[in-house]
Amino acid sequence: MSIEIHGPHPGGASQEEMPFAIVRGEPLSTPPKDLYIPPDALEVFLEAFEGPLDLLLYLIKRQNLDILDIPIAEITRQYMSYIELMKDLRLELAAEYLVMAAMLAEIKSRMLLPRPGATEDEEDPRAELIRRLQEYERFKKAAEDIDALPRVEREIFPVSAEPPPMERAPRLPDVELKELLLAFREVLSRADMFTHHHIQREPLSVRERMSRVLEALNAAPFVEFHKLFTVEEGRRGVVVTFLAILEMLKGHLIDLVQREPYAPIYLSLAGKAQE
Amino acid sequence: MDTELLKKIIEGALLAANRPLSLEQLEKLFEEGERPDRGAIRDALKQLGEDCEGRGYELKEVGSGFRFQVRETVAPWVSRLWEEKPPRYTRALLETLALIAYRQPITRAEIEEIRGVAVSTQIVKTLTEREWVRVVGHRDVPGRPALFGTTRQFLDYFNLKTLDELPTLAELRDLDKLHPELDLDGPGEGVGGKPAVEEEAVESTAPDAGEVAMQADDVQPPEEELPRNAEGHTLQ
Amino acid sequence: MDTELLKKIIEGALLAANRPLSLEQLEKLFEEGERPDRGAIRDALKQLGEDCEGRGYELKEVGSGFRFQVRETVAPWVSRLWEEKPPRYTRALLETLALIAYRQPITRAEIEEIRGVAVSTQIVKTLTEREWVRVVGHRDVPGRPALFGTTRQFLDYFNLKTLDELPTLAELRDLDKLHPELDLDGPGEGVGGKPAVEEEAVESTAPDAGEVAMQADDVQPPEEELPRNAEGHTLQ
Repeated sequence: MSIEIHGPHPGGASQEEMPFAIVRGEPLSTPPKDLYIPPDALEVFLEAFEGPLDLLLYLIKRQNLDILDIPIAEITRQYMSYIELMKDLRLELAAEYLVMAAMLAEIKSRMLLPRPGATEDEEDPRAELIRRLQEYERFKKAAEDIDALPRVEREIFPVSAEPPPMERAPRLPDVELKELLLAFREVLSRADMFTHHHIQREPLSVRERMSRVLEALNAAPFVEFHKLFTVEEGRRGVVVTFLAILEMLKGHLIDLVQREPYAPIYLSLAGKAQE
Repeated sequence: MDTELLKKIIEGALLAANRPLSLEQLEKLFEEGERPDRGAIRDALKQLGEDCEGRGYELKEVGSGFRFQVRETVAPWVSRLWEEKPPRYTRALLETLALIAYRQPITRAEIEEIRGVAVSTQIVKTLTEREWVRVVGHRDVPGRPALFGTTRQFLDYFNLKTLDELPTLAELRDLDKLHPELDLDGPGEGVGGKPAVEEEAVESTAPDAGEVAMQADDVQPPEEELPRNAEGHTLQ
Repeated sequence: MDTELLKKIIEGALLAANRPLSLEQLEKLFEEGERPDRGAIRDALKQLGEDCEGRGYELKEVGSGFRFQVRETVAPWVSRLWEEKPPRYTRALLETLALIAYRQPITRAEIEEIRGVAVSTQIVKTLTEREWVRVVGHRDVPGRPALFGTTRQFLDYFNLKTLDELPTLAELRDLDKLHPELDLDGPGEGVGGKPAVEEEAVESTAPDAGEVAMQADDVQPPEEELPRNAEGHTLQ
């Protein structure tokens, strides 16, 4: 069974009624009970929205409704069917969607109550929702406008020329080691690597050695295994080099080649051996 | 200082600097004694802009000053210098940026209120790191939330001289246009697909009442909120 | 293609490229169908060079191609651009550099994954030009992404003999205890002139002590105050 799920049109130009999904060419507004929609597909669909206001705007737009005159009952019904669908598919519902559902339900219930002699200054229960929808819509439009502005890297290319030969070379920024360490700590705490990242346990000397071994392999296509070890470094140096080699094998950075048992082992950059 | 030399110095500095230069920065190229007055620098800039006509680049004034940039007519060829595609920004990021640009200074909570969803930390970080947005202060309420505003670099990046050059924001339409007599909805199928018995109580029975309301002519053309700056800002 | 357009494109490209461009590179700006022959490109370059007379810059042919260069005659003024306080690196650049130092060899994608935001080409370029970072290999996965590592110049600049002299994670956590005067929010402001760990430099030189500490501390939540590792490495 094939299923297509439609997101909002990127340009937002299309306003025609769109079914939720097309199954074997048949438009479908709610999925039959036995239909299995891959949750991934629905997630993709929902991710196309920036939140409940965006979804509501889409529901309004696709029926060519004026925001100022939302038929609350109809919109609520459609909105709730989306929520039901998400529940059926056991998607985690973002709290914002549920809050919006509650708001819609509240507006609807207020509108259903008979109003004895409607007074002039009684506020339309939809007013707050309409205000929010309008407010959101104008910034949604503003975002599109900003995206359409010519910008550096896309349409605008600032130019420069080589500075003239000068007595003193332009000063490069100075960096204190402290700054570097603070930056690293910042990144670590953000990525929460203090607690999770196993690679952090590797001694730095191994990582440094990995770079040095790669450097050697860049200089020559094949390097004999034993040439990477320096006796002068002592046992620790040998272990560090060996760990670096193992780590790089695991990470697909290098290949080991041995033509036959007991023949010399060669290292090469990964992928280079076959060339 | 003779005008030709002044022009050459400014031209050379703008090209060597690799960033926009303000009038103040251009003034500082000269020792106290020889410093031309600001009018002379402005004149030189104007002439440099005119000299560029017919060349592959133009002089442009953006947020943080003056810069030379490739003319848009030859940009399609020049862009082939880079293999990487220019970065694309998500709607969430652009909406957040738009709110900060048009509503600054604004707190994160205020952005979330309008967008109806949480603003991810990642977005704030990206905007800050690109130096488009910065904390311009703190609102004096409990928690002292940060207030965000845009930077000169934001203007530079989007080829703008001032915020006035941003596209105008659509005007909010008037809620008073809602007709109280049209605001009752027709009976729908109820919430969540279940029949809603209570809707029987409503007087309106026309299933299309919503459609009628929908077509009521409330649409107003969006009005311009900010006066658009009529002058172009390219110096030429 | 008409000569004027060709000249404009070449001029725009040479000025935008920020590096010399060879004839081959200039040719590649044009689609197969519209590509001018090499003679036409040479002629355009010659004319562009002549057009520069009397301007603040000139066209030069250097080893790797053609570039515009600001004239030496205006150097005394232009060089004042760099007399102002030197530029500063962004937090993004420092984080990228730190990750390369601690996690090398590492791909750009891996850096991005840890940092959660894209690493700009400019950062990689700046670090490479400063000769602190270089491509040490390629990971054998689709796309064969470059692996970055630090250089000897990096060690020299930061006065380190080996990377082992960088503080361990445990020591990093204690940085603020070591330097209560450090403004952790704004590197640079509180940063003094001395290397980070020096003041508390501990006598022990046991090379593996830091590694042991690192493993032990790995499981601790970052907020926890840990007793400073008594056998930290000296920085010198």
